[in-house]
Amino acid sequence: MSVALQSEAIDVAAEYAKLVRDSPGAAVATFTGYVRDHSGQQSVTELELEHYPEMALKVLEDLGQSATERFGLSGWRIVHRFGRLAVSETIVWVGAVADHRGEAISACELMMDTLKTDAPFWKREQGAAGEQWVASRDSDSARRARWQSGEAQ
Amino acid sequence: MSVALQSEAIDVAAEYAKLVRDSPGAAVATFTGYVRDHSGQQSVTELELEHYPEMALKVLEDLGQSATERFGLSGWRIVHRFGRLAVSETIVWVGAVADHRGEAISACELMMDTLKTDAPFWKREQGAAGEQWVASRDSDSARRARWQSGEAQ
Amino acid sequence: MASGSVSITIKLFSALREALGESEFQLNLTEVSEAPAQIDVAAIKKLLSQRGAEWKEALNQPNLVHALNHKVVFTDAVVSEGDELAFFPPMTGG
Amino acid sequence: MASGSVSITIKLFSALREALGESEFQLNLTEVSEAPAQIDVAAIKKLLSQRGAEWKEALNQPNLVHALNHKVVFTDAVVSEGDELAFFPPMTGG
Repeated sequence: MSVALQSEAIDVAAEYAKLVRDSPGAAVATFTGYVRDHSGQQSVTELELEHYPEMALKVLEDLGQSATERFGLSGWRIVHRFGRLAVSETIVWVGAVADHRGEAISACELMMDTLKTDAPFWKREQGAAGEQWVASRDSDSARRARWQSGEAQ
Repeated sequence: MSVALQSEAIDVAAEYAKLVRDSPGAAVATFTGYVRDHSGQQSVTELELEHYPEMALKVLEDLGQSATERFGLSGWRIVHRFGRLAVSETIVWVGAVADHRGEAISACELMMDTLKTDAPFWKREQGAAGEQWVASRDSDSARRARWQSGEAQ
Repeated sequence: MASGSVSITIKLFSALREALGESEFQLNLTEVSEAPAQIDVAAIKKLLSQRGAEWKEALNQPNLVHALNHKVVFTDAVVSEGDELAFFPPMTGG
Repeated sequence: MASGSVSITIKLFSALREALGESEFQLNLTEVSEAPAQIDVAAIKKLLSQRGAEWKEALNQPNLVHALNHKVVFTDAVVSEGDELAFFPPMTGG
Protein backbone atom coordinates (compact mmCIF):
# COMPACT_ATOMS: atom_id res chain seq x y z
CA MET A 1 0.00 0.00 0.00
CA SER A 2 2.77 2.40 -0.80
CA VAL A 3 4.72 4.33 -3.38
CA ALA A 4 8.47 4.75 -3.71
CA LEU A 5 10.24 7.27 -5.95
CA GLN A 6 13.92 6.47 -6.12
CA SER A 7 17.05 7.06 -8.16
CA GLU A 8 18.60 3.66 -7.38
CA ALA A 9 17.77 0.48 -9.32
CA ILE A 10 14.65 -1.41 -8.25
CA ASP A 11 15.34 -4.62 -6.31
CA VAL A 12 12.49 -6.65 -7.80
CA ALA A 13 13.03 -9.66 -5.52
CA ALA A 14 13.03 -7.50 -2.38
CA GLU A 15 9.95 -5.56 -3.51
CA TYR A 16 8.07 -8.79 -4.23
CA ALA A 17 9.06 -10.37 -0.92
CA LYS A 18 7.98 -7.28 1.03
CA LEU A 19 4.65 -7.02 -0.82
CA VAL A 20 3.60 -10.61 -0.11
CA ARG A 21 4.91 -10.50 3.47
CA ASP A 22 2.94 -7.31 4.25
CA SER A 23 -0.18 -8.33 2.30
CA PRO A 24 -0.53 -12.09 1.83
CA GLY A 25 -3.19 -13.13 -0.70
CA ALA A 26 -4.06 -15.86 -3.17
CA ALA A 27 -3.22 -13.91 -6.33
CA VAL A 28 -0.21 -11.68 -6.94
CA ALA A 29 0.47 -9.93 -10.26
CA THR A 30 3.52 -7.82 -11.01
CA PHE A 31 4.87 -5.76 -13.86
CA THR A 32 8.42 -4.52 -14.37
CA GLY A 33 9.48 -2.02 -17.03
CA TYR A 34 13.09 -1.82 -18.27
CA VAL A 35 14.92 0.80 -20.36
CA ARG A 36 14.80 -0.12 -24.07
CA ASP A 37 17.91 0.12 -26.23
CA HIS A 38 15.84 1.71 -28.98
CA SER A 39 13.04 4.21 -29.48
CA GLY A 40 11.37 3.81 -32.83
CA GLN A 41 14.29 3.63 -35.28
CA GLN A 42 16.70 5.45 -32.94
CA SER A 43 19.20 3.65 -30.75
CA VAL A 44 19.17 4.74 -27.11
CA THR A 45 22.23 4.64 -24.85
CA GLU A 46 20.86 6.39 -21.78
CA LEU A 47 17.62 7.72 -20.41
CA GLU A 48 17.05 10.62 -18.06
CA LEU A 49 13.81 10.74 -16.12
CA GLU A 50 12.74 14.14 -14.86
CA HIS A 51 9.89 14.17 -12.35
CA TYR A 52 7.70 16.43 -10.23
CA PRO A 53 8.19 14.74 -6.86
CA GLU A 54 5.24 15.97 -4.77
CA MET A 55 2.74 15.51 -7.58
CA ALA A 56 4.17 12.12 -8.62
CA LEU A 57 3.74 10.86 -5.08
CA LYS A 58 0.16 12.12 -4.88
CA VAL A 59 -0.85 10.77 -8.31
CA LEU A 60 0.63 7.32 -7.64
CA GLU A 61 -0.88 7.09 -4.16
CA ASP A 62 -4.29 8.05 -5.54
CA LEU A 63 -3.80 5.44 -8.28
CA GLY A 64 -3.08 2.67 -5.79
CA GLN A 65 -6.14 3.70 -3.77
CA SER A 66 -8.39 3.75 -6.80
CA ALA A 67 -7.11 0.34 -7.99
CA THR A 68 -7.79 -0.97 -4.47
CA GLU A 69 -11.36 0.29 -4.52
CA ARG A 70 -12.01 -0.93 -8.05
CA PHE A 71 -10.48 -4.41 -7.69
CA GLY A 72 -10.64 -5.09 -3.95
CA LEU A 73 -6.89 -5.36 -3.56
CA SER A 74 -5.43 -6.45 -0.24
CA GLY A 75 -2.08 -4.95 -1.16
CA TRP A 76 -0.28 -2.92 -3.82
CA ARG A 77 3.05 -1.24 -4.40
CA ILE A 78 4.34 1.18 -7.04
CA VAL A 79 8.06 1.94 -7.41
CA HIS A 80 9.20 4.49 -10.02
CA ARG A 81 12.70 5.67 -10.70
CA PHE A 82 14.00 9.12 -11.64
CA GLY A 83 17.39 10.44 -12.74
CA ARG A 84 19.87 8.84 -15.13
CA LEU A 85 19.16 5.25 -16.22
CA ALA A 86 21.27 2.98 -18.40
CA VAL A 87 19.83 0.65 -21.04
CA SER A 88 18.29 -2.53 -19.54
CA GLU A 89 17.90 -0.99 -16.10
CA THR A 90 14.56 -1.11 -14.27
CA ILE A 91 12.29 1.95 -14.62
CA VAL A 92 9.09 0.95 -12.89
CA TRP A 93 7.66 -1.90 -10.82
CA VAL A 94 4.05 -2.42 -9.80
CA GLY A 95 2.59 -5.25 -7.75
CA ALA A 96 -1.02 -6.06 -6.80
CA VAL A 97 -2.39 -8.64 -4.36
CA ALA A 98 -6.00 -9.84 -4.53
CA ASP A 99 -8.08 -12.89 -3.76
CA HIS A 100 -8.48 -13.82 -7.44
CA ARG A 101 -6.21 -13.60 -10.45
CA GLY A 102 -8.48 -11.42 -12.61
CA GLU A 103 -8.47 -8.62 -10.06
CA ALA A 104 -4.71 -8.76 -9.44
CA ILE A 105 -3.82 -8.77 -13.14
CA SER A 106 -6.32 -6.05 -14.08
CA ALA A 107 -5.13 -3.85 -11.20
CA CYS A 108 -1.57 -4.18 -12.43
CA GLU A 109 -2.61 -3.23 -15.94
CA LEU A 110 -4.74 -0.29 -14.73
CA MET A 111 -1.86 1.01 -12.62
CA MET A 112 0.60 0.81 -15.53
CA ASP A 113 -1.79 2.31 -18.10
CA THR A 114 -2.74 5.21 -15.83
CA LEU A 115 0.79 5.84 -14.59
CA LYS A 116 2.05 6.25 -18.18
CA THR A 117 -0.26 9.16 -18.92
CA ASP A 118 -1.01 10.65 -15.49
CA ALA A 119 2.17 10.51 -13.41
CA PRO A 120 4.47 13.53 -13.87
CA PHE A 121 7.61 11.93 -15.30
CA TRP A 122 9.31 12.95 -18.53
CA LYS A 123 11.80 10.83 -20.42
CA ARG A 124 14.79 12.33 -22.20
CA GLU A 125 16.67 9.89 -24.39
CA GLN A 126 20.32 10.04 -25.29
CA GLY A 127 21.40 8.17 -28.39
CA ALA A 128 23.44 8.32 -31.58
CA ALA A 129 21.28 11.24 -32.76
CA GLY A 130 21.85 13.32 -29.60
CA GLU A 131 19.42 14.04 -26.79
CA GLN A 132 15.67 14.48 -27.11
CA TRP A 133 12.52 14.52 -25.03
CA VAL A 134 10.30 11.51 -25.65
CA ALA A 135 6.94 12.43 -27.19
CA SER A 136 3.81 11.05 -25.57
CA ARG A 137 2.16 8.27 -27.50
CA ASP A 138 -1.44 8.19 -28.71
CA SER A 139 -1.51 4.44 -27.95
CA ASP A 140 -0.86 5.21 -24.28
CA SER A 141 -3.75 7.67 -24.16
CA ALA A 142 -5.96 5.11 -25.88
CA ARG A 143 -5.05 2.40 -23.35
CA ARG A 144 -5.73 4.85 -20.52
CA ALA A 145 -9.13 5.78 -21.95
CA ARG A 146 -10.29 2.14 -21.95
CA TRP A 147 -10.43 2.19 -18.16
CA GLN A 148 -12.74 5.19 -18.14
CA SER A 149 -15.07 3.92 -20.86
CA GLY A 150 -15.45 0.58 -19.08
CA GLU A 151 -14.01 -1.27 -22.09
CA ALA A 152 -11.24 -2.68 -19.92
CA GLN A 153 -12.15 -4.37 -16.65
CA MET B 1 10.68 -20.67 -22.75
CA SER B 2 10.11 -23.61 -20.45
CA VAL B 3 7.81 -25.47 -18.11
CA ALA B 4 8.56 -26.95 -14.69
CA LEU B 5 6.34 -29.36 -12.77
CA GLN B 6 7.60 -29.73 -9.24
CA SER B 7 6.57 -30.82 -5.75
CA GLU B 8 8.79 -28.30 -3.94
CA ALA B 9 7.78 -24.68 -3.27
CA ILE B 10 8.35 -22.18 -6.09
CA ASP B 11 11.28 -19.83 -5.57
CA VAL B 12 9.67 -16.75 -7.12
CA ALA B 13 12.81 -14.60 -6.89
CA ALA B 14 14.96 -17.25 -8.55
CA GLU B 15 12.38 -17.88 -11.29
CA TYR B 16 12.14 -14.15 -12.02
CA ALA B 17 15.90 -13.68 -12.08
CA LYS B 18 16.36 -16.61 -14.45
CA LEU B 19 13.58 -15.45 -16.79
CA VAL B 20 14.98 -11.94 -17.25
CA ARG B 21 18.56 -13.19 -17.49
CA ASP B 22 17.67 -15.71 -20.23
CA SER B 23 15.25 -13.39 -22.05
CA PRO B 24 15.87 -9.70 -21.40
CA GLY B 25 13.07 -7.41 -22.58
CA ALA B 26 11.43 -4.07 -21.84
CA ALA B 27 8.25 -5.47 -20.26
CA VAL B 28 7.96 -8.35 -17.80
CA ALA B 29 4.67 -9.48 -16.27
CA THR B 30 4.31 -12.23 -13.68
CA PHE B 31 1.55 -13.95 -11.79
CA THR B 32 1.84 -16.09 -8.66
CA GLY B 33 -0.99 -18.18 -7.21
CA TYR B 34 -1.04 -19.20 -3.55
CA VAL B 35 -3.14 -21.76 -1.63
CA ARG B 36 -6.22 -20.09 -0.10
CA ASP B 37 -7.27 -20.80 3.47
CA HIS B 38 -10.87 -21.05 2.34
CA SER B 39 -12.97 -22.40 -0.51
CA GLY B 40 -16.37 -20.78 -0.63
CA GLN B 41 -17.61 -21.01 2.97
CA GLN B 42 -15.31 -23.93 3.87
CA SER B 43 -11.99 -23.50 5.63
CA VAL B 44 -9.08 -25.29 3.98
CA THR B 45 -6.06 -26.61 5.87
CA GLU B 46 -4.27 -28.47 3.09
CA LEU B 47 -4.47 -28.99 -0.65
CA GLU B 48 -3.43 -32.01 -2.66
CA LEU B 49 -2.75 -31.54 -6.35
CA GLU B 50 -3.00 -34.63 -8.51
CA HIS B 51 -1.65 -34.31 -12.05
CA TYR B 52 -1.14 -36.19 -15.32
CA PRO B 53 2.56 -35.46 -15.82
CA GLU B 54 3.13 -36.15 -19.54
CA MET B 55 -0.04 -34.36 -20.60
CA ALA B 56 0.51 -31.42 -18.21
CA LEU B 57 3.95 -30.88 -19.69
CA LYS B 58 2.62 -30.98 -23.25
CA VAL B 59 -0.37 -28.70 -22.54
CA LEU B 60 1.76 -26.09 -20.74
CA GLU B 61 4.49 -26.14 -23.41
CA ASP B 62 1.86 -25.69 -26.13
CA LEU B 63 0.36 -22.85 -24.08
CA GLY B 64 3.69 -21.02 -23.81
CA GLN B 65 4.20 -21.46 -27.55
CA SER B 66 0.76 -20.17 -28.42
CA ALA B 67 1.16 -17.15 -26.10
CA THR B 68 4.50 -16.47 -27.80
CA GLU B 69 2.92 -16.52 -31.25
CA ARG B 70 -0.06 -14.44 -30.21
CA PHE B 71 1.82 -11.77 -28.24
CA GLY B 72 5.33 -11.88 -29.71
CA LEU B 73 6.95 -12.87 -26.42
CA SER B 74 10.73 -12.99 -26.17
CA GLY B 75 10.51 -15.24 -23.12
CA TRP B 76 8.05 -17.11 -20.92
CA ARG B 77 8.07 -19.58 -18.04
CA ILE B 78 5.37 -21.65 -16.37
CA VAL B 79 5.97 -23.44 -13.05
CA HIS B 80 3.22 -25.60 -11.54
CA ARG B 81 3.34 -27.64 -8.38
CA PHE B 82 1.84 -31.03 -7.58
CA GLY B 83 1.53 -33.06 -4.38
CA ARG B 84 0.65 -31.84 -0.89
CA LEU B 85 0.53 -28.07 -0.34
CA ALA B 86 -0.06 -26.17 2.87
CA VAL B 87 -2.16 -22.99 3.08
CA SER B 88 -0.32 -19.88 1.77
CA GLU B 89 2.18 -21.92 -0.23
CA THR B 90 2.81 -21.17 -3.92
CA ILE B 91 0.82 -23.24 -6.45
CA VAL B 92 1.69 -21.68 -9.79
CA TRP B 93 3.97 -19.04 -11.27
CA VAL B 94 3.91 -17.64 -14.80
CA GLY B 95 6.15 -15.00 -16.31
CA ALA B 96 6.11 -13.35 -19.75
CA VAL B 97 8.66 -11.03 -21.39
CA ALA B 98 7.74 -8.77 -24.32
CA ASP B 99 8.71 -5.45 -25.84
CA HIS B 100 5.56 -3.71 -24.58
CA ARG B 101 3.51 -3.98 -21.42
CA GLY B 102 0.18 -4.83 -23.08
CA GLU B 103 1.62 -7.99 -24.64
CA ALA B 104 3.40 -9.15 -21.48
CA ILE B 105 0.37 -8.63 -19.23
CA SER B 106 -2.10 -10.18 -21.69
CA ALA B 107 0.19 -13.19 -22.20
CA CYS B 108 0.30 -13.73 -18.45
CA GLU B 109 -3.45 -13.56 -18.22
CA LEU B 110 -3.94 -15.88 -21.22
CA MET B 111 -1.55 -18.42 -19.73
CA MET B 112 -3.33 -18.38 -16.36
CA ASP B 113 -6.85 -18.49 -17.81
CA THR B 114 -5.99 -21.36 -20.16
CA LEU B 115 -3.97 -23.29 -17.60
CA LYS B 116 -6.92 -23.30 -15.18
CA THR B 117 -9.22 -25.13 -17.57
CA ASP B 118 -6.84 -27.02 -19.89
CA ALA B 119 -3.92 -28.30 -17.81
CA PRO B 120 -4.52 -31.72 -16.20
CA PHE B 121 -4.33 -30.90 -12.49
CA TRP B 122 -7.00 -31.67 -9.93
CA LYS B 123 -7.26 -30.08 -6.51
CA ARG B 124 -8.39 -32.01 -3.46
CA GLU B 125 -9.01 -29.88 -0.40
CA GLN B 126 -8.72 -30.93 3.19
CA GLY B 127 -10.57 -28.89 5.78
CA ALA B 128 -12.87 -28.97 8.78
CA ALA B 129 -15.49 -30.77 6.67
CA GLY B 130 -13.11 -33.54 5.55
CA GLU B 131 -11.57 -34.05 2.12
CA GLN B 132 -13.19 -33.24 -1.20
CA TRP B 133 -12.31 -32.74 -4.85
CA VAL B 134 -12.63 -29.15 -5.98
CA ALA B 135 -15.36 -28.64 -8.59
CA SER B 136 -14.48 -26.76 -11.75
CA ARG B 137 -15.86 -23.23 -11.89
CA ASP B 138 -18.05 -21.80 -14.62
CA SER B 139 -16.26 -18.47 -14.19
CA ASP B 140 -12.99 -20.14 -15.20
CA SER B 141 -14.54 -21.56 -18.36
CA ALA B 142 -16.00 -18.14 -19.15
CA ARG B 143 -12.61 -16.44 -18.75
CA ARG B 144 -11.03 -19.11 -20.94
CA ALA B 145 -13.67 -18.62 -23.65
CA ARG B 146 -12.94 -14.87 -23.95
CA TRP B 147 -9.57 -15.68 -25.55
CA GLN B 148 -11.22 -17.76 -28.26
CA SER B 149 -13.99 -15.28 -29.04
CA GLY B 150 -11.47 -12.45 -29.35
CA GLU B 151 -13.16 -10.55 -26.52
CA ALA B 152 -9.88 -10.55 -24.56
CA GLN B 153 -6.74 -9.40 -26.29
CA MET C 1 0.26 -60.17 -30.60
CA ALA C 2 -2.26 -61.55 -33.14
CA SER C 3 -2.70 -59.67 -36.41
CA GLY C 4 -5.48 -57.06 -36.14
CA SER C 5 -5.38 -56.87 -32.35
CA VAL C 6 -5.05 -53.44 -30.78
CA SER C 7 -3.75 -52.78 -27.27
CA ILE C 8 -4.05 -49.36 -25.65
CA THR C 9 -3.26 -47.88 -22.25
CA ILE C 10 -6.14 -46.51 -20.18
CA LYS C 11 -5.47 -43.91 -17.48
CA LEU C 12 -7.90 -42.59 -14.89
CA PHE C 13 -7.42 -39.50 -12.74
CA SER C 14 -8.90 -37.68 -9.76
CA ALA C 15 -12.44 -38.64 -8.67
CA LEU C 16 -12.64 -41.17 -11.52
CA ARG C 17 -9.50 -42.99 -10.42
CA GLU C 18 -10.79 -42.98 -6.86
CA ALA C 19 -14.29 -44.21 -7.71
CA LEU C 20 -13.02 -47.03 -9.94
CA GLY C 21 -9.99 -48.02 -7.88
CA GLU C 22 -7.64 -48.12 -10.88
CA SER C 23 -5.22 -45.57 -12.24
CA GLU C 24 -3.74 -47.32 -15.28
CA PHE C 25 -4.21 -50.58 -17.19
CA GLN C 26 -3.81 -52.13 -20.63
CA LEU C 27 -6.91 -52.80 -22.71
CA ASN C 28 -6.83 -55.36 -25.54
CA LEU C 29 -9.31 -54.35 -28.19
CA THR C 30 -9.67 -57.75 -29.84
CA GLU C 31 -12.59 -57.95 -27.40
CA VAL C 32 -14.41 -55.30 -29.43
CA SER C 33 -16.57 -56.40 -32.33
CA GLU C 34 -15.89 -53.49 -34.74
CA ALA C 35 -12.96 -53.53 -37.16
CA PRO C 36 -9.87 -51.92 -35.47
CA ALA C 37 -9.78 -48.88 -37.76
CA GLN C 38 -13.19 -47.83 -36.50
CA ILE C 39 -12.69 -48.13 -32.75
CA ASP C 40 -13.32 -44.68 -31.32
CA VAL C 41 -13.44 -43.26 -27.81
CA ALA C 42 -17.20 -43.84 -27.64
CA ALA C 43 -16.62 -47.55 -28.33
CA ILE C 44 -14.03 -47.75 -25.54
CA LYS C 45 -16.43 -46.06 -23.13
CA LYS C 46 -19.14 -48.57 -24.07
CA LEU C 47 -16.72 -51.46 -23.59
CA LEU C 48 -15.51 -50.25 -20.19
CA SER C 49 -19.08 -49.50 -19.07
CA GLN C 50 -19.73 -53.25 -19.21
CA ARG C 51 -17.36 -53.68 -16.29
CA GLY C 52 -20.09 -52.78 -13.82
CA ALA C 53 -22.52 -50.12 -12.61
CA GLU C 54 -19.85 -47.86 -11.11
CA TRP C 55 -17.90 -47.87 -14.42
CA LYS C 56 -21.06 -47.11 -16.39
CA GLU C 57 -21.90 -44.23 -14.10
CA ALA C 58 -18.36 -42.80 -13.95
CA LEU C 59 -17.77 -42.93 -17.71
CA ASN C 60 -21.13 -41.45 -18.62
CA GLN C 61 -21.13 -38.35 -16.45
CA PRO C 62 -21.86 -35.34 -18.66
CA ASN C 63 -18.65 -33.41 -17.98
CA LEU C 64 -16.22 -36.33 -18.47
CA VAL C 65 -13.03 -35.32 -20.31
CA HIS C 66 -11.18 -37.73 -22.64
CA ALA C 67 -7.56 -37.19 -23.67
CA LEU C 68 -6.00 -39.29 -26.41
CA ASN C 69 -2.21 -39.22 -26.36
CA HIS C 70 -2.24 -36.16 -24.06
CA LYS C 71 -4.70 -34.14 -26.09
CA VAL C 72 -8.37 -33.55 -25.24
CA VAL C 73 -10.62 -35.15 -27.89
CA PHE C 74 -14.28 -35.73 -28.64
CA THR C 75 -15.77 -39.25 -28.44
CA ASP C 76 -15.42 -39.74 -32.20
CA ALA C 77 -11.59 -39.78 -32.04
CA VAL C 78 -10.25 -43.09 -33.39
CA VAL C 79 -7.83 -45.05 -31.21
CA SER C 80 -4.88 -47.04 -32.56
CA GLU C 81 -2.38 -49.60 -31.32
CA GLY C 82 -0.20 -48.17 -28.55
CA ASP C 83 -2.39 -45.15 -27.84
CA GLU C 84 -2.86 -43.75 -24.36
CA LEU C 85 -6.46 -42.84 -23.53
CA ALA C 86 -7.22 -40.99 -20.29
CA PHE C 87 -10.53 -40.22 -18.59
CA PHE C 88 -10.94 -37.55 -15.93
CA PRO C 89 -13.24 -34.82 -14.53
CA PRO C 90 -12.83 -31.15 -15.55
CA MET C 91 -9.40 -29.83 -14.62
CA THR C 92 -8.96 -27.58 -11.59
CA GLY C 93 -5.30 -26.54 -11.56
CA GLY C 94 -3.71 -23.13 -11.23
CA MET D 1 1.93 41.32 1.86
CA ALA D 2 -0.71 43.91 0.97
CA SER D 3 -4.37 43.04 1.53
CA GLY D 4 -5.90 41.49 -1.62
CA SER D 5 -2.53 40.53 -3.09
CA VAL D 6 -2.07 36.88 -4.11
CA SER D 7 1.26 35.17 -4.46
CA ILE D 8 1.57 31.74 -6.06
CA THR D 9 4.42 29.41 -6.98
CA ILE D 10 4.93 28.59 -10.66
CA LYS D 11 6.77 25.41 -11.64
CA LEU D 12 7.91 24.39 -15.11
CA PHE D 13 9.05 20.93 -16.16
CA SER D 14 10.71 19.08 -19.03
CA ALA D 15 10.87 20.82 -22.42
CA LEU D 16 9.03 23.83 -20.97
CA ARG D 17 11.56 24.30 -18.19
CA GLU D 18 14.33 23.93 -20.73
CA ALA D 19 12.85 26.36 -23.28
CA LEU D 20 12.11 29.04 -20.68
CA GLY D 21 15.24 28.59 -18.56
CA GLU D 22 13.33 28.59 -15.26
CA SER D 23 12.08 25.77 -13.10
CA GLU D 24 10.36 27.56 -10.22
CA PHE D 25 9.49 31.13 -9.22
CA GLN D 26 7.01 33.18 -7.20
CA LEU D 27 4.37 35.18 -9.04
CA ASN D 28 2.64 38.11 -7.34
CA LEU D 29 -0.83 38.50 -8.75
CA THR D 30 -1.38 42.11 -7.74
CA GLU D 31 -0.07 42.67 -11.26
CA VAL D 32 -3.28 41.19 -12.65
CA SER D 33 -6.26 43.46 -13.23
CA GLU D 34 -9.08 41.03 -12.30
CA ALA D 35 -10.28 40.69 -8.72
CA PRO D 36 -8.28 37.93 -6.97
CA ALA D 37 -11.23 35.55 -6.61
CA GLN D 38 -11.52 35.36 -10.39
CA ILE D 39 -7.92 34.74 -11.33
CA ASP D 40 -7.88 31.45 -13.15
CA VAL D 41 -5.20 29.42 -14.95
CA ALA D 42 -6.07 31.10 -18.25
CA ALA D 43 -5.34 34.51 -16.69
CA ILE D 44 -1.98 33.31 -15.40
CA LYS D 45 -1.10 31.98 -18.86
CA LYS D 46 -2.03 35.33 -20.38
CA LEU D 47 0.05 37.17 -17.79
CA LEU D 48 3.13 34.96 -18.27
CA SER D 49 2.79 35.13 -22.06
CA GLN D 50 3.59 38.84 -21.79
CA ARG D 51 7.11 37.89 -20.71
CA GLY D 52 8.17 37.36 -24.32
CA ALA D 53 7.68 35.42 -27.54
CA GLU D 54 9.16 32.18 -26.18
CA TRP D 55 6.80 32.31 -23.17
CA LYS D 56 3.83 32.96 -25.39
CA GLU D 57 4.73 30.06 -27.63
CA ALA D 58 5.53 27.62 -24.82
CA LEU D 59 2.38 28.35 -22.80
CA ASN D 60 0.05 28.21 -25.78
CA GLN D 61 1.05 24.88 -27.26
CA PRO D 62 -2.09 22.78 -27.70
CA ASN D 63 -1.04 19.85 -25.49
CA LEU D 64 0.17 21.89 -22.51
CA VAL D 65 -0.79 20.36 -19.15
CA HIS D 66 -1.56 22.50 -16.06
CA ALA D 67 -1.50 21.11 -12.55
CA LEU D 68 -2.81 23.16 -9.63
CA ASN D 69 -1.62 21.90 -6.26
CA HIS D 70 -0.50 18.61 -7.83
CA LYS D 71 -3.72 17.90 -9.68
CA VAL D 72 -4.28 18.31 -13.42
CA VAL D 73 -6.88 21.04 -14.08
CA PHE D 74 -8.53 22.89 -16.95
CA THR D 75 -7.74 26.54 -17.64
CA ASP D 76 -10.86 27.70 -15.74
CA ALA D 77 -9.48 26.52 -12.39
CA VAL D 78 -9.27 29.46 -9.96
CA VAL D 79 -5.94 30.07 -8.21
CA SER D 80 -5.61 31.31 -4.63
CA GLU D 81 -2.92 32.62 -2.31
CA GLY D 82 -0.18 30.05 -1.74
CA ASP D 83 -1.17 27.76 -4.62
CA GLU D 84 1.37 25.88 -6.67
CA LEU D 85 0.70 25.97 -10.42
CA ALA D 86 2.79 23.82 -12.74
CA PHE D 87 3.04 23.78 -16.54
CA PHE D 88 4.48 20.87 -18.50
CA PRO D 89 4.16 18.77 -21.67
CA PRO D 90 2.26 15.44 -21.69
CA MET D 91 3.78 12.96 -19.26
CA THR D 92 5.93 10.09 -20.49
CA GLY D 93 6.79 7.99 -17.45
CA GLY D 94 6.55 4.25 -16.88
